[in-house]
Amino acid sequence: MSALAKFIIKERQSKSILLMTHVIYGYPTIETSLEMMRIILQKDVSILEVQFPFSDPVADGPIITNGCHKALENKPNLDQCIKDISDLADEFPNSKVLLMSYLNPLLQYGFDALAKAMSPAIAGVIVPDLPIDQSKMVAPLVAANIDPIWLIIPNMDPARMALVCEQAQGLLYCVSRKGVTGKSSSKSNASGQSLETYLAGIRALTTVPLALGFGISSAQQVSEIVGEADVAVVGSALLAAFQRAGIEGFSEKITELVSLG
Amino acid sequence: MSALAKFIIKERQSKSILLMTHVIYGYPTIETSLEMMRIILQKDVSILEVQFPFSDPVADGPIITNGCHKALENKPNLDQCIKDISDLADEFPNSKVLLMSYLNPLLQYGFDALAKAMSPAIAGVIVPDLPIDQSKMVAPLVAANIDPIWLIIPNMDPARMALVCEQAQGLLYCVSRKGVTGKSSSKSNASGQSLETYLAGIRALTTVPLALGFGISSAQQVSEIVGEADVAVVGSALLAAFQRAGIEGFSEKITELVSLG
Amino acid sequence: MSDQGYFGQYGGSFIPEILYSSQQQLLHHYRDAMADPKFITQIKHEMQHYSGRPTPLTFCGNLSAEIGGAQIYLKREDLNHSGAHKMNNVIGQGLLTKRMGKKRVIAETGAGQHGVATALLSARLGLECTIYMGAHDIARQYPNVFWMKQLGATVVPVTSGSQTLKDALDEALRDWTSSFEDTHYLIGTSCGCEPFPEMVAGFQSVIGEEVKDQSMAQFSAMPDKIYACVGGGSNACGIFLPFVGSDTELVGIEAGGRGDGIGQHAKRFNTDQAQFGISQGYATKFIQDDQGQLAPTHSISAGLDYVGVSPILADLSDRGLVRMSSALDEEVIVAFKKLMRSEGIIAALESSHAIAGGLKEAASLDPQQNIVINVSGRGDKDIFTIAKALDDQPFNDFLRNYLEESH
Amino acid sequence: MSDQGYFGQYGGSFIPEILYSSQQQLLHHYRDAMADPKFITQIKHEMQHYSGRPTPLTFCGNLSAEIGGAQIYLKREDLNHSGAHKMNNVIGQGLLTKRMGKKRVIAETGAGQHGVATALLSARLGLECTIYMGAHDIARQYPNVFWMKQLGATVVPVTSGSQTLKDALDEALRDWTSSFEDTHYLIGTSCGCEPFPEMVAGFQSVIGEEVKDQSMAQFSAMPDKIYACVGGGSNACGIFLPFVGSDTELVGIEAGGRGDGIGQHAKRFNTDQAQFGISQGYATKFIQDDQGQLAPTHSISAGLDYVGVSPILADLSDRGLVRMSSALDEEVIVAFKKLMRSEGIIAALESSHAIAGGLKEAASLDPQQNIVINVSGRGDKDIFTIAKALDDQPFNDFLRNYLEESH
Ligand SMILES: Cc1ncc(COP(=O)(O)O)c(C=O)c1O
Ligand SMILES: Cc1ncc(COP(=O)(O)O)c(C=O)c1O
Repeated sequence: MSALAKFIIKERQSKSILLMTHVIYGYPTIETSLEMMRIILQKDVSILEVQFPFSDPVADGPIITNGCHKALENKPNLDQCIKDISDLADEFPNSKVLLMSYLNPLLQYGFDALAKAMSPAIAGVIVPDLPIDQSKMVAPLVAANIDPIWLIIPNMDPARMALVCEQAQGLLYCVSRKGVTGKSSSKSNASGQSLETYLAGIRALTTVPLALGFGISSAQQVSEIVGEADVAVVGSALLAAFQRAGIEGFSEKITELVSLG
Repeated sequence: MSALAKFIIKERQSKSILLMTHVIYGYPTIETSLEMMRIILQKDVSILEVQFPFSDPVADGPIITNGCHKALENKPNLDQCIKDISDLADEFPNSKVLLMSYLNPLLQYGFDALAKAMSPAIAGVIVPDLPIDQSKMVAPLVAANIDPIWLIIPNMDPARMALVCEQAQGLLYCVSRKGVTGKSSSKSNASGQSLETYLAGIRALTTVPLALGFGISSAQQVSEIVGEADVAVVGSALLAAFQRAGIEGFSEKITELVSLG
Repeated sequence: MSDQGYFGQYGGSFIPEILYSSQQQLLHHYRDAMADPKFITQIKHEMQHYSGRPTPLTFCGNLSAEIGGAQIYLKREDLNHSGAHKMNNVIGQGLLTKRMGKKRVIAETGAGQHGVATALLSARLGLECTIYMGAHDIARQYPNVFWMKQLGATVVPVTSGSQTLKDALDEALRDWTSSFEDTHYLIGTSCGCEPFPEMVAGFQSVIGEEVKDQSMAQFSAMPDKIYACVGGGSNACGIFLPFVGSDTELVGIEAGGRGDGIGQHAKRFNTDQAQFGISQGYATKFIQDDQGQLAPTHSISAGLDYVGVSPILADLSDRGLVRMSSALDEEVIVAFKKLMRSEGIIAALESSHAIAGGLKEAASLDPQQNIVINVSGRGDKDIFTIAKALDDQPFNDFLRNYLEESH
Repeated sequence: MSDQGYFGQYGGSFIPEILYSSQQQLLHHYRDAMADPKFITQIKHEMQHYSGRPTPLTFCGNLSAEIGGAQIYLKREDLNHSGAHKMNNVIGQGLLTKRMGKKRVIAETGAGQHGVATALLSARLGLECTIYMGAHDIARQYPNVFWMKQLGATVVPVTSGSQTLKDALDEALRDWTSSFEDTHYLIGTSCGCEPFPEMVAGFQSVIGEEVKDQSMAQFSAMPDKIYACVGGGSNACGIFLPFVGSDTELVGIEAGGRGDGIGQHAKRFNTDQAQFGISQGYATKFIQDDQGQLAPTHSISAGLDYVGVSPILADLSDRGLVRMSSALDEEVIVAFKKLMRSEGIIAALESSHAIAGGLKEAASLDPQQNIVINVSGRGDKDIFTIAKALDDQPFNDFLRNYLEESH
């Protein structure tokens, strides 16, 4: 079992649900983004997801997309990003740090180089435009114990879901509905299938911990999925909080979110 | 032989060349145009050509075309025009008055009605868009001793020239070059054929007096054709004189032109 | 073939004597050319390889269903090179000009469609080209003027009279009287002296000939009715003539404009504002006043904004072989939109008169019947008129922006 | 047919998992449809009866003589309904959408040509239509936006990123991830995930198939060389594919823009500013920086202003089966004018890249050789760009006038 999985299972013994919160590297500036990560880690959020911005983030909604374009004006460098977040990971051993980005920036860096640069500090990668069928591309990461975190979606073809679960390691990212990041969600997904049924179907195929994502924006919503998912993913909502009320509001939002669990 | 022809031949006994001068009925106003005609007749010009304006004068150049459009703003009425110029004709029995217009205004008035209205005061008509082939249209005028004045042009097909000469009565209007009214001319026409040869060719086919037209603008030019044509036609040049120097200048121009002969 | 260029009491030749010989020469060359299979082949070749003929006959399923009457087919002259049927005539006369050994063509244009078509083919045939266009029309239709100039044509603004199509035609005739030796007057519609009405209608008849074959191939019958807009009459003659005397009813749609007031429309039929008259080289029904002065006209489509009409149509109408109707400016906009929304075809405003006329009547026909409407040209050219009619502000913003940037 | 959508190392499918099933569904329906003769007949029928195919192959006698080299022929995609080759693909995918029982299409557009073509066919097929267009492009190309809106399409301005074509494509993909159940993504060029590159290239191949027949009929041989402009690559694939591996040399012309500086051109070949990359659902050569961020591009023609290129062409180029070259903005304007003046054909600025490339090389060929240049679209749409490039003041006066009158 991967280090990330072990970590989550251990944490879950003391917490009813873990948080995974999202920051864009370089937004609004590289310094401020690092400060936001630090706040998250200081407040004991279990998993920090750092998005290295890409010019064409097709799986993201307007809030994160515009955040990425703003971040790109600060000319973020992937190598430096990995160094920066690796330092944070070392500084906060009680949390795990994941790198999220799109294929092309990673591809240009090269997956062998990426494996070398990320391990051992970074626990996993999320690449929304990397389909399971292309898993061989991330083999060098797997070899370096960096978990590729695959996505599960509602109404997924059973055979395909089995394929994903079979390759799953560390964490499975379960999307609660169709569409891009940042749209508000509800307890039942697009197809009206209940969350319970949805997640139960996945658990039947794997022991890997499950993260539930897309559209969670309040402690209220987090509490609603306690007992169902292992990890609650909060992305756009945090960015929105920052845009509404600055680093203060961002910090308060984290406090609100970690309040339970 | 028609009254008009007789008149010209008689006049020629005392004059080396006769003048035929042109006025647009209604330009710049109906009153002023009548005043211009009166001046012409008072100065003993042998033939007065009055153009009843038409909206689409395809055989006229810019000066006369624009003059006609200006005149139309005064809503000229053909019936009134004929009355007005008939009165002038009666008042000046030593000159002849001709009506010039395009087919459509005459057609709408009707050629029978036209014959009745014009005779006996008006000696002839000039209709630039009436081809010889359509001469039957003006039969009612011929019957009323109103001469249709046909055109002869340079390099005319001999058979066609014969046809025109055969039907000619009163006066033949010999065009000295191709194009529309108001372009300056020279003693030899477009094809370089000399005026002598040109007119001689016509005289060989008819005894009807010959008027030479298009582009004569000075006494000098008139004097150059003495002995060749019976009548010198002056059109646009007079209108130009009026536009340059008003009724004064117009009057002087007439004086200049009648100076010889 | 016409007798002396007469069609009943209409047509004929009423031109200044100075043009007689060049008209005779044209007549001779035209008859001679039409009797020469090589020339006919040459025309067919250019129509196919340059202009893209045959143009399709498009069945409009949605429109037919919405109207709930006859089956509606469109003859797609909008797909011709240059975007209108005008090219058919220009190809014919252009090749005739080369055959006559003349080096220059002159033409009148209203909307600018005939001017552009003439400038295009002149470039291809290496002919010098001068286009006469009313100053008013130039102001209304500058984009077409822009292309004519780009194509190397000289565009002469006509500032006399009403400064529109009829004055442009007068001015072209004036040019011709002094240039006929090396110049052909490439008239843009089925009007003017012999042999122009017959010649233009003849070159345009390819439209109707194609419709015959396509009707048999597509619905195994001749159309019950055919609709065409009528300006000078060339697209109407083109699609009508091959059907004259058959069971197909032929319906011409004129510009009803804003209404029946003098100067508010361009109707030469079904109004006593139009009478038999003679001008511009031929006899026909002209809109005129009691003094025989040609009257001002109006249409939302510059191409129908003409005071006379083809003598061929005037005669066919007298003989009851063609029925004349009209459509108002606003009916035209409605028809334009309807076709656009139902079938994704953007017709010229001229053509939209035919659409309006056809749709109005189609409803009362039965589904067994088939009607063909001639889409004489495409509507992209009308964007300025339509954006104004619909008061589309973003378009104006775009223009302001563009003007600022081009400083 | 491609293997897993791969063409050598290019192509493939790199889409968010959420799109997997709809992509599989599309793949299935596409293969199924292409195996159904009735569907093929339906496409051929619409291409002929709605869009006016076949488009002619026009011989350019003057141009060939002036250049003094090869015999020059033009494939006239400009005569398609909508004025560009885009309609070929739209007809194919539009009919497939109906066959899949979907009610809505979405599309990205740069110049607006694909958007207009999609809006036109959507009106005809009764499909709901949403077009994504970069805010910058909307400002540059409003006339096309005007027509899309008139046709009933919803035009969504994309304000993220460079606000041009690639961002419109991203936004269309985002729409698709939440609308795939009732919506087909009607992509406008031979790019994107499987089966789009193959499908679009396939529907466009009618161009090359016609060229084969027409070449034999008109000059009894296959062309020695074929030239096409390359934006996303659909018109190039369409005219090239039927000739791949034959003796005909295939030459693609990219947008050289203002020069080789970053952001000054849209070249994906013959420059190290473009590298193998994966984005927008597929792998190809993308213009990008050292961090793998897609780079800004420039072209005088909005239609070539794209950062990626068809994986099919990237592969054919690697295998030496297609040669890639480029033309600078100013060379394009010169070629545009030359064709217009010599043959009376107004080509789109995109197409004028191919003209520039073809004329440059034709001179050094011998008169026995025949080249075909693809005129992918007509140039009327470019009047604003061209009037600006030529600084035509009367055009600006016309616009000012128009703006005043519409108050
Ligand atoms: C598209 C179109 N249709 C019709 C016309 C009217 O001409 P005609 O009646 O000769 O077909 C014009 C004239 O410019 C035109 O451009
Ligand atoms: C006329 C024309 N040609 C070419 C293109 C470029 O597209 P592609 O390379 O897919 O043919 C476009 C795109 O808008 C276009 O409008």
